[in-house]
Amino acid sequence: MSDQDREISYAEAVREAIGQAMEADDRVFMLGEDIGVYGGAFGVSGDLFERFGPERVRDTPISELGIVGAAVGAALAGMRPIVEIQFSDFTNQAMDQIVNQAAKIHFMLGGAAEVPMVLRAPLGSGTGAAAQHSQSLEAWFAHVPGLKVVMPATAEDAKGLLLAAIDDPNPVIVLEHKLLYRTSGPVPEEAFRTPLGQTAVRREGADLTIVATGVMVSRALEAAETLARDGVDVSVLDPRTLTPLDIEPILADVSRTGRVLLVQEAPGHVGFTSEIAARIAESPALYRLLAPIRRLSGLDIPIPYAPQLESAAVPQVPDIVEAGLTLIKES
Amino acid sequence: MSDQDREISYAEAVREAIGQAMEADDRVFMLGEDIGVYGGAFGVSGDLFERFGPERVRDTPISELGIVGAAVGAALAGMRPIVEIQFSDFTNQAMDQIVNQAAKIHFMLGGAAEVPMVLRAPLGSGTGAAAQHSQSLEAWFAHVPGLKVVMPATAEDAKGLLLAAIDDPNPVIVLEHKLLYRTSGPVPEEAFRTPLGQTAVRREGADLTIVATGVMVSRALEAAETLARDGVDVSVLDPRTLTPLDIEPILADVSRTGRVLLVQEAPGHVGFTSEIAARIAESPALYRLLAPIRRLSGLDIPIPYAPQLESAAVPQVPDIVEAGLTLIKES
Amino acid sequence: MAHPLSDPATARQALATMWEIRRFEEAVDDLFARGLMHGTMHLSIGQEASPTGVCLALRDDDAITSTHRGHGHCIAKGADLTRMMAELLAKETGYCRGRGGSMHIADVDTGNLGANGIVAGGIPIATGAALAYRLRGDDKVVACFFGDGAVNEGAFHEAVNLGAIWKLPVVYICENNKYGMSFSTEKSMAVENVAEKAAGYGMPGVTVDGNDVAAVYEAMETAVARARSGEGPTLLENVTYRWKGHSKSDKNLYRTRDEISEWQGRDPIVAFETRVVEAGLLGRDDIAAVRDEVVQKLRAAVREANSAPDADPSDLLDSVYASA
Amino acid sequence: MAHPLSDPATARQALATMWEIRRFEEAVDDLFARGLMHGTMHLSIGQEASPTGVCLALRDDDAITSTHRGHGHCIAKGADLTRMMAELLAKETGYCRGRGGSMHIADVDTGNLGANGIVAGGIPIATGAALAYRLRGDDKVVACFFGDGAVNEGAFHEAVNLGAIWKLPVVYICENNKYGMSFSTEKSMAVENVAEKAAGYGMPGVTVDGNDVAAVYEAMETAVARARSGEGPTLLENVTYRWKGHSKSDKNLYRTRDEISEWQGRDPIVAFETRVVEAGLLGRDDIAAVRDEVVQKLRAAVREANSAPDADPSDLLDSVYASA
Ligand SMILES: Cc1ncc(C[n+]2csc(CCOP(=O)(O)OP(=O)(O)O)c2C)c(N)n1
Ligand SMILES: Cc1ncc(C[n+]2csc(CCOP(=O)(O)OP(=O)(O)O)c2C)c(N)n1
Ligand SMILES: [Mg+2]
Ligand SMILES: [Mg+2]
Repeated sequence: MSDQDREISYAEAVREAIGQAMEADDRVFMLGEDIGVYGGAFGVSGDLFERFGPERVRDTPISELGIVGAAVGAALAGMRPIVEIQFSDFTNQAMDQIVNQAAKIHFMLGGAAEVPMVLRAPLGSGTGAAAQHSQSLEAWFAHVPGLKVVMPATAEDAKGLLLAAIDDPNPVIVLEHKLLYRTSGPVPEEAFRTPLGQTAVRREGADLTIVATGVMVSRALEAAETLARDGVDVSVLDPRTLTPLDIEPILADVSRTGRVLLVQEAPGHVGFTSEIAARIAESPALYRLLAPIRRLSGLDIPIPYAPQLESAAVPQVPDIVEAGLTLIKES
Repeated sequence: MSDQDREISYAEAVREAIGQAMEADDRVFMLGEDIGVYGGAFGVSGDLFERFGPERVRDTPISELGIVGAAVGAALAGMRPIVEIQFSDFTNQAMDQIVNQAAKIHFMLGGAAEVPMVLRAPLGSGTGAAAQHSQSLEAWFAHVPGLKVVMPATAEDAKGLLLAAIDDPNPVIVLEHKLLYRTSGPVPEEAFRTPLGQTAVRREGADLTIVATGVMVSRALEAAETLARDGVDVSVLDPRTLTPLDIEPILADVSRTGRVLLVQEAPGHVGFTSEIAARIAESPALYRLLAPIRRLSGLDIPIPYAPQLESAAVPQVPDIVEAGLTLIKES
Repeated sequence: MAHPLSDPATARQALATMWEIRRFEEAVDDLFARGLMHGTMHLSIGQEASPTGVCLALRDDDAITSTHRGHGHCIAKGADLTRMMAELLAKETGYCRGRGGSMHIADVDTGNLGANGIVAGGIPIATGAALAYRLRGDDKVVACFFGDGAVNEGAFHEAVNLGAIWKLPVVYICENNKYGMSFSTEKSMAVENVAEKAAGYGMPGVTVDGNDVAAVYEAMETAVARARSGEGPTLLENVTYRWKGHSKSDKNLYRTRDEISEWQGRDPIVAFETRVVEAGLLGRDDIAAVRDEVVQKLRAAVREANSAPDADPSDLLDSVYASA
Repeated sequence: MAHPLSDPATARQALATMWEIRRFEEAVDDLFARGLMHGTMHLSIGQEASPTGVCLALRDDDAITSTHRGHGHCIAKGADLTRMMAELLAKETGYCRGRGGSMHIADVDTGNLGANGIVAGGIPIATGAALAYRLRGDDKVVACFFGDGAVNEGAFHEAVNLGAIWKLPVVYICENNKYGMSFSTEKSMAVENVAEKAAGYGMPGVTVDGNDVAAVYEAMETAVARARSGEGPTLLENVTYRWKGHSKSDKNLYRTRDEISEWQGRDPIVAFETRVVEAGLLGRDDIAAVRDEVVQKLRAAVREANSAPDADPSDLLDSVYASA
């Protein structure tokens, strides 16, 4: 099997990236709850504890604010910490350190200091964990100047973007969708970097542009297959990083197809796709639209527990197909 | 002087609303840091401590998470707490209780409980308080289902919307712009309510729709006067509540004028006006646009300390005028 | 509101509650293993004496706040097993209409203000509820449950301090089962007992054998009296152990078989049964009857819950905001 | 790194530092009153002994984290008065290029990792810096300053616990000036001294007269030795008082004139001057010389800072992210 064909899971890709970064650079270390012998709530850290020991794969008490703050301090003092927050919902506990400290220190100090840290956290619904364990708060982080925000949609990106995030001299929030951890894909073995700020064109089509992030990328691709059978030729674009946002490929594709569907799991109101819609609407691409912009988002509700309620709360493949067909009809 | 002509300051209007609510309803009480004998960091609580005593105007330690959580618990147990957070930046400390608890409890409990609380906090820049005391995070709250979000732009609204917020059986975030506290306007003396979810048309014009919130409303009105002298007839609309959002008057006005300028103090990236832009772009109003939608936002930077840097960081009246003129030219 | 060893009826009630918790958790474990239950579940098998002893010392109109490991609290405070099971089975008749599930189970009518998926999330809420009772002139008390792991959260610190300075009618109850998921208390704190933290807040701290329902009751009774009389909170630490993994994904790598079986030897229910028999309060046949009744009750609960209608998605959008 | 009363040179240095803080704050107060300074300012007049004694016990390559009331910490750690003043005057030559101002003043080169506008915000950061030194095998120590009000924040609790369980090289220094803005420590906590909270974290807690620079130094020296040798943190409480209002908007309604003047009678600088004279370390003329030098230094700092170019808005957008 050649390197290019090797398939590993998204969780393994994250682990591999961290392992390679820790091997290459003494300054890199991990801290988080139950990342030691337990191997992480989602099994991501796995054997890193055995390989690197308790100092560099540092199990912590349940103190999100404290550990994120410790990462900020360690980064300021020259280390390259990677914090794992068990569920991205618990970033709420640590917002002061993320937003008031990490994001602003470089600016506030007039450039005299840097905060090269990575905060990884699983987001999203689909596991029956209900409202306090299933949120998608990427829009918040994207709204905060000083943070970079990454949402890898594939195993390959989970590795390449994470390695780029670890290299970055700024605080980077990496939001991993928990339903993706067990999905697999080809991932090069070497420690490659995928630059932050490059929209990926996952599929190219003539009739409709779908922009999607996180777990919605694979749903959009699946929907695109169905739509293809209905004669609708779909592009699927994945911004991959919300900040910095590489908008040009999106504007170009929309200008070409004249129709755009923006898909996210998070509630629609003041979400990330609101920004994409705004960027399109303030660009000349606006004049190429054959139909109004369409957003398909999670309902504006907390994520419910019951499986049928939970899946009704966020876009599923048939919803994307339907929205795509409606867009075609409208134009 | 008739009741209608009485002018009081925005801070007095807030205080009057709280005082009237506390007189009318034993369940209403305040808690916050330095709201007692100090009278509040911005002097808002003023003499309420003398009038209602230390039990109902409850000074607290510096424990934002604890006091917001105490408000959640008190609300659950039948009271109607009003928490003051000294600067809205410190809501970061309390996000878990705001977002994971207050916003979700009614839903998570299947309707078995209510959390009728108000969280008031000053937001915005302009006082030289730098990056950790000058943020505008309204977009975050608006993105969270379960919260209502209010941004009063006038003294009258500061009172009427706050009284409506106190009545509301849900958690309501009221964001008061600190530069507005000392501005005055006519405010009825009786305990009137301004319903949440009604966009105010502050000015009607034929050529251009400006949508603005908070302190940007008065700046937009000032800019409109200047633009009028240049022959540009401007509407100024103020949504007043970000959730629930009354979008219809905005779409109607944009459809009429064909041009729209969205103004906010917060950084533009994934902000509240992104949502307004998206709503327009997914409505038929899109087809009435004579020029692309235009957003004028704070720079995507933390708020700097130096006065000239601080004012460069957020839209000022001349910026609004210029953006308006550009829009006219473009179309 | 009587000592579990004071009379046969109370002894019977305490025993029945502990068995209800045990059997409820076993039923959940079973349903989950058979793929009939969704999400994740945190079981309190082995910890039954703590909620039972605590709630025995409360009045019906007193309140509790609970945790992710909250089934026991909910049962001990008096919730209906069928509606609990219905919630876990994602039914419309569940306490939360299937919207909350295990981590958000609540029964406001019996004074359970809610489980909480957020570690330490309930501590400020309990404190606020106690403040509400004080402000309203009620003499109700709030019992606030949380785990040893929760003690490391800022929320614990801020809320407990508020309770202390305002002398609120709340009892802070740490169910110290030695681990916060996988991280042991030996590692997570540099003191022996959680109760040692009380002194820093100017309140009493008491450590008891959390597997001894009588000891829990006694400590709680003192704490409740203190709280109700306006003297303020107590930090009560019930030392106990969970037999099962933290949640369904736990491989138990962080603790030994020996440790687990040692604690299984300290079964709180067996211990209590022995004591009530020794005290002559109940006979072996009474005990057998209690067990039987509980088994029947659980069977009925599962059956009824199973046949209830599934949670209804039709009004999801209308469920977010309360209307005036 | 010597006792302030050990020799004339150190005594002189300690005195000069205290005077620099005093005069710096007075200059700021004056500039602010004259409308020449922007924002708000938190002055540490009356508290000079604490940063001075603490930093005397540190090595140059040790680090500190500071607070909104941070001018004294910054000066005591060795920052340049001109660049500090330039920052407060919103000049391009200021430590933060006018972007941070008083609440974010920092001088990374002398080990000041930054003031903080967030109460308790620096405590986790200090803890993390100490962790970094440990991981890198440095034997540096971090001195973490915060106020009595900060002790009520969750950040204090979580961070101090991390420091304790990991035995990090950090000293937690509470400058207890009796008020967190207007709220007194009598009201904000149910214990007498902040240091009593240390026991709950399994670390030593020490309360000293924070207006006695020698006492502060002695306690700090012990704490630093402990930290540097891997035995872990200490919670050091320096009891002191701020003479001025909390910030520029303070009407001082929450404390009495008497209380203020009583504390003004315990001026840390006057007390130290008396001691060094009594100890025969410095003469009255030496002291006059120190005062004079400081006055000159301050005048020069204000003059130079005033004539520096204003902060430059042109690269604002490029100042947000560091580049690789
Ligand atoms: C704020 C927060 N952090 C982390 C988690 C994940 N988590 C759920 S339960 C748990 C362990 C809690 O330990 P403890 O408080 O001792 O309760 P126990 O599970 O032992 O009953 C963790 C880490 C969470 N739910 N909330
Ligand atoms: C998280 C947070 N809450 C509130 C404030 C507002 N505030 C600034 S300083 C201060 C008082 C701080 O008291 P203390 O820690 O004792 O320090 P001192 O001012 O007495 O030096 C307050 C409430 C803040 N800056 N940050
Ligand atoms: Mg535990
Ligand atoms: Mg203080």
